[in-house]
Amino acid sequence: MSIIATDEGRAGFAAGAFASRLAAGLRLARGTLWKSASLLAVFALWELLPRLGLVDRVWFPPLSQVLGVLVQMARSGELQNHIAGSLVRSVTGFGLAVAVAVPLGLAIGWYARLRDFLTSALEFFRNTSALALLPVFILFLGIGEASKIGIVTFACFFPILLSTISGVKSVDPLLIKSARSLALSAPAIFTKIILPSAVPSVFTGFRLAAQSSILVLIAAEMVGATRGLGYLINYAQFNFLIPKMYAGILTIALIGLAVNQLLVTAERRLSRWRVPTSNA
Amino acid sequence: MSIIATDEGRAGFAAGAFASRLAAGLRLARGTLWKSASLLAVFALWELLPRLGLVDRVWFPPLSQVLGVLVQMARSGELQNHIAGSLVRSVTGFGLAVAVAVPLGLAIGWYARLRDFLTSALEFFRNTSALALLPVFILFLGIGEASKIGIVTFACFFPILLSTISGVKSVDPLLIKSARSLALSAPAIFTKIILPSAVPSVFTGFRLAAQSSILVLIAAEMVGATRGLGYLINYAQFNFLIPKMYAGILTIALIGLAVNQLLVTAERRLSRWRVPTSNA
Amino acid sequence: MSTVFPSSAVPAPAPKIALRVDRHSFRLRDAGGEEFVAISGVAIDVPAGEFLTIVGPSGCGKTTLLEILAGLASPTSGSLRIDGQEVTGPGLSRGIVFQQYALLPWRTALANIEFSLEAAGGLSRHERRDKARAALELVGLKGFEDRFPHELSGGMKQRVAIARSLVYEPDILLMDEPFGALDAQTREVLQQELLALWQRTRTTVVFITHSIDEAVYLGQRVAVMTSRPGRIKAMVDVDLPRADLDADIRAHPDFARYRHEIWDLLRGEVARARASATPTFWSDPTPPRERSQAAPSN
Amino acid sequence: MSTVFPSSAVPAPAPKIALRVDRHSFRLRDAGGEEFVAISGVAIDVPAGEFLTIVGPSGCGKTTLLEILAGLASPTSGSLRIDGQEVTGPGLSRGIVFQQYALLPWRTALANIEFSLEAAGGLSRHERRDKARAALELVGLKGFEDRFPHELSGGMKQRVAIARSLVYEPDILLMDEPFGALDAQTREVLQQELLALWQRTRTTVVFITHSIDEAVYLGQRVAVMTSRPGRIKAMVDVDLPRADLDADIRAHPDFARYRHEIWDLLRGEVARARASATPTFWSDPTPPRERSQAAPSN
Amino acid sequence: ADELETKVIRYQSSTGADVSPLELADALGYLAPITLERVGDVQGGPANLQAAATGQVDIASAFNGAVLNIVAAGAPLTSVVSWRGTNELTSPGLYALDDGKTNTARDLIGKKIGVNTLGANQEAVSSIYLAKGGLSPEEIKQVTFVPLPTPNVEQSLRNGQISAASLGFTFRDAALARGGIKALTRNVDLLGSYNDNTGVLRNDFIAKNPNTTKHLVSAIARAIAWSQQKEKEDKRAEVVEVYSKYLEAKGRGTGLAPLKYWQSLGIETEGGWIKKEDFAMWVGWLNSRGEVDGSALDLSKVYSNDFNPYWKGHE
Ligand SMILES: Nc1ncnc2c1ncn2[C@@H]1O[C@H](COP(=O)(O)OP(=O)(O)OP(=O)(O)O)[C@@H](O)[C@H]1O
Ligand SMILES: Nc1ncnc2c1ncn2[C@@H]1O[C@H](COP(=O)(O)OP(=O)(O)OP(=O)(O)O)[C@@H](O)[C@H]1O
Ligand SMILES: [Mg+2]
Ligand SMILES: [Mg+2]
Repeated sequence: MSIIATDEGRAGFAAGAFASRLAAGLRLARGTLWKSASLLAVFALWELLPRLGLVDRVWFPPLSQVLGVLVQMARSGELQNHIAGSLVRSVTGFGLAVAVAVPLGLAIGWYARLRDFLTSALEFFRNTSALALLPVFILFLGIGEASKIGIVTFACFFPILLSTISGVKSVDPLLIKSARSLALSAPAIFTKIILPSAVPSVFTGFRLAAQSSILVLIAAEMVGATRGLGYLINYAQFNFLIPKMYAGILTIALIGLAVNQLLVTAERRLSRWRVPTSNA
Repeated sequence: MSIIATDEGRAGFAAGAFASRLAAGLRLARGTLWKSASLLAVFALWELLPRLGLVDRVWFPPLSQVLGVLVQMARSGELQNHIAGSLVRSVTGFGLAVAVAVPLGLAIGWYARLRDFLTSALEFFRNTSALALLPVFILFLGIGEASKIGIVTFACFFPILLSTISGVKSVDPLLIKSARSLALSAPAIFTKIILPSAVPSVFTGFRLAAQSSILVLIAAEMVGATRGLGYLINYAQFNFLIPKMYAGILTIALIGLAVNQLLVTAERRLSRWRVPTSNA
Repeated sequence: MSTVFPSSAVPAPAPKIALRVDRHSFRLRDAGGEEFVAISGVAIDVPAGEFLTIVGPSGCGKTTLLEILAGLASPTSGSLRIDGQEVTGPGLSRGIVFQQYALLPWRTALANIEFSLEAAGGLSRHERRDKARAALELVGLKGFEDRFPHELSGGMKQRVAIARSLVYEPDILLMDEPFGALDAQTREVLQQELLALWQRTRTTVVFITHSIDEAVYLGQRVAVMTSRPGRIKAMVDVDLPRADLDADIRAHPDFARYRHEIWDLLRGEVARARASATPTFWSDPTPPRERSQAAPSN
Repeated sequence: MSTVFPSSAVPAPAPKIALRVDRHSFRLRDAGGEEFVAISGVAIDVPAGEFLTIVGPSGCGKTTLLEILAGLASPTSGSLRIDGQEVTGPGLSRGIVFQQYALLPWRTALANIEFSLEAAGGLSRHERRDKARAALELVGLKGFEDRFPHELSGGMKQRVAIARSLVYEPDILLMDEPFGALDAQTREVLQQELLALWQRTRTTVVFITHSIDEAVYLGQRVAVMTSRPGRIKAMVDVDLPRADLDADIRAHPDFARYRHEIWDLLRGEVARARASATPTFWSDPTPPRERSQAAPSN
Repeated sequence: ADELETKVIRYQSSTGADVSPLELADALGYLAPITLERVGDVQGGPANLQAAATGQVDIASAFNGAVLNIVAAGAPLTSVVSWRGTNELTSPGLYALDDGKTNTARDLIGKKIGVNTLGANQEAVSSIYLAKGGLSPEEIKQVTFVPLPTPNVEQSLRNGQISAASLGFTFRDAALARGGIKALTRNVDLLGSYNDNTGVLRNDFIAKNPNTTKHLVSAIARAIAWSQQKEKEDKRAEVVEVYSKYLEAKGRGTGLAPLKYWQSLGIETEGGWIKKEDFAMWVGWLNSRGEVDGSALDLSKVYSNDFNPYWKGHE
């Protein structure tokens, strides 16, 4: 649940195995509390605002009520069905976007002529709202899974592309020189120099893309869908099943958090070598 | 119209003022052609696919027809009205997002404790779809401009925040050491070291945010709007005015291109010092 | 931060710099957080206005020591006093020249020098520019004002970094192999300039170098460090007539003596550090040209 | 790429390296695309197996020359031939040690050395590891295999970079002040190792240094460059008995003579480069301590 | 007349080209001294109801089934006047390709029906069609309703991605004009003439503004009655003209073309008073969806004819 990687493992320094472990445990507990404090505050507000009558319970039901609905939906298996539907779409769309955007971003960042050629069309599409294009996607890809996956891919594509290009641009030129002096092939320079350098930037792109995929999924599942969390939210909203709508939103947010955590962990793995920039 | 800055000014090298200027002009013309080729190809496809009957003209009218509608709308002043409506919303929303996300991103990237505290709530909101939150925004901010601007701000906020944080993380620690050795204050370190270093990353965030603002504008202007390009697209779609719908989409894309160009130029200005990474 | 040294070890009057590093260690990332002791038991007092040079084998902890002096790192156990005051962070009274330049890549040579004047404050834009220009000229870079660091050669970058820390005239100058990337002649010129500056302003200087000649030529005292973990092996007082800068003190008979003394002190250290090194990786004794024709993968 | 030098200037048999740089210029970013001529009229032939050292004032174009030799830059006008073949890009036959280390920050010391072996290819993972270990040991870094570059001292980084280019035994070694950040003793050890390696494999070496001693000690020939724009001012043949590495050729009477000759050749250059430098930016002759108490902004 | 508590009424207009009784009342001058504040356009009844329930607008209109739904969800709203209805002239319907594959309700089992929005009129009527076609509740569940953007409905039908589409108003006319499409059923064939949309006010608005409410509802009812009169006299063009001029005067004249196809408000009762049946007919449909228990609703609390002068106490 972290926006950027934080280095945990600073525990265990003092002598005396037990005391040290105890202290470390306490520190870890305190750290975890501190790290969840803001989210807990949000949840507390969510519970209290409607309970205290500061907002209308009908439109903003307290968290506990939403959780109740969530549990009920999980029991009946309805929730799992929607989650499965959405996950297939977003994972496929995200995966396709990664598979295309990362290599393309590396190539565009590297080959000036390719960049010059592709930029105008890419920028044109990038600045077209995925939502506005929904009818066009349906026109070309039909109302089935293809158009939904297509629009998720479209939405994930550009954050990954731009971040990858920005990552390539920030590579230390001296490292590239050194690789070129070893007569490394272009693909080898990519994988051995540019990719590791660009990791933080690429991962920022991934995390933004994951967010984008959530955003458009709601829109994509507005049309031609019969299951999925976006469908659930739409359906609940149009039928005034307000707690159910919030249950859908909460589920998406929680899944988003989990995915983000996965990405942050993966990034941390890949950039252990980095000198921490921040001060304590 | 470029995804990343390309260095133009390589013109004018050869001796002989006129010949050199001529050559430079030709090279520039050839460069411009090459740079627009892909977009021109897209436009050609747009014109030809429906004309050759490969897609249904009714649902996918040729570009020329869309341009005709566009010109007509521009003549009547309708187009300008919609553009003005949307621009006010997106510029305000974008501006607010920049004003909050950049300082916050710098602070989060820098102060580990602040980061630990805020991350959980921020990540929770980040992974909540702006579209799903539309009803909640309306609930709290009303149906007027405030909720529309609010949702644009929300959508722009996170790309800028994440990119800024990622920018801070990529600052050379030696430069920070050197600034600290000069007893620079934290704000001075921000403005003199971290911000210039983070410029490319922050600008990538800006460009992604501009894209996000376009995306959600369509959704925001679905509710309670009387003008704006999102409104135009919805309205046209609902009333079956297909060429008008495409005219709206095209206008948004063109404005997006212009904004992007602005950002690219600004970034290029701010990072003239950068060593070009790419090979020719 | 407490120190294990008895306070009686600090002589009166209080020195400009009183450094006590009981121990300084780094936590290694990969080896499961294993601790690496870089410095152990170093006590240095530098009187105001002294020029102290430090020599020691590569990796013995010189840079680390300098960063502690600059306040950029706190010793794992130990303390730093400046003018008798306990100090925990960096301050403008101490200027540092880093081993690796640390120039801002987005600023020109001139603007990089102005940077430290901006940090110091108290000058108008115009005054800053003038001072920075003069400093650039001093290090022989007139005409390179508008170059970005990546448009400068290695030695030029180093000279800009030197100019940057000289220009705001800090009380204490901390220099980490500042002349390392300079040719012998430029180096000599800058050594003289530095001495002249020091004599005129009586700045306190702590100067790390790899050149024993340079250490003896510049330092009133030379601290010789041992290899890992770094300790002060010896403090050599260098008593040479420095008043007349034009006289070649390198030709002074004592110069060679000091040089030799320090060389001897160091030799053992380096040998100890490299005890087991033997070149064993060249698998094939044939000349490379022949080999490269035979080898399939070359 | 044509050359203005008549082809008759190339002696037979073809040298290992035949470099002709008619002119090499940089385009400055800020000054409206103004051209800056860094090298002008340099012609160097290096016979196979020669050890050539290059000295010259800071900023004279040594690094630029080396990058052209490495194929990382093409001369604005000129040509490079290796073994008689025109060469336009980098190749594995030439190994380069950069003035600024150029280590991959995400790889450990050992993995950084393996990097060049991976590029060279033809070895198993295991062999690479063994060779890399041996190379690290040679440069005195046994025990530092798993350190990341930012966990190493300046001199250690430089040694890793040296090990990295030695380990894959290129035909031609291009070294840009490789021993600049090393203490005198480590430097001497590595100089000896390098000579031993060179004698054994007869690698062709082009070696840039700021130390005249080092240039004479290592080089069969020393190229002395002029300050901007860089030219070859003189080629000094150094005829010293190098066969016995254990004999101290620095004590040889001719050594001092060569040293002096080169020193003289360089002195004029440096003086020319710095003609107008005068220290004028210290506005205030009072000692800094007093001043800092009086100044309001300190 | 009693003093009006509020003289400004906030509302959202519809993105479709249809005559709104509220705006018609304004066009006819019946609303004065009340003025209308158009907050914006809204897409679909449910969103409009939500805006009313959260106090964003004062009056909204929606499909009666949706009104039942939102009231069941706890929103304090009351229907006060009918807004639209279905008759011979206006009836939307369920359309399929004229290729002989889809002819009856049974042919739709396991197939998809395209609709505009979920939870709206079209979905409810289609369900009734399926039930009347003899499908069991289990079989009806095998028919999926797919929400589609307007431009994609006809196209998806023609591409065979949906087996039937609910089409109304101008879209149907345009689709039929291109041929190859036939009606499976029309709402009017299925249910006869009936009122399907009502205008709603918030309960607290009614309580705080009894006089304004009365004036407002009366004005709308009068406008409905006026239109009904013109429809009866076959002077539809007058209604269109009055309404068009009104829109033009408000600067909204750009999308008027479809208005020329306008036929009727479709409202059956004079002045649009509300019949119990208008709501009762959807309770079954609501229950079948299993989300709310429509039977628990007190229908008499869902609507009120108290402010409609044309209501003479009939059931
Ligand atoms: N990218 C560049 N753009 C502009 N000028 C450059 C660039 N690279 C080098 N120069 C200039 O070319 C000249 C030669 O630089 P080079 O790095 O070759 O010098 P050098 O002899 O290696 O000096 P040093 O001993 O200080 O490393 C210098 O004046 C430098 O400013
Ligand atoms: N961040 C770090 N993490 C782990 N070890 C470190 C770190 N910084 C320095 N060291 C280790 O501390 C020791 C001393 O390093 P330091 O840079 O002070 O050496 P030095 O005397 O300046 O050497 P050189 O002359 O080569 O620059 C070295 O062994 C180095 O590997
Ligand atoms: Mg050091
Ligand atoms: Mg150099």
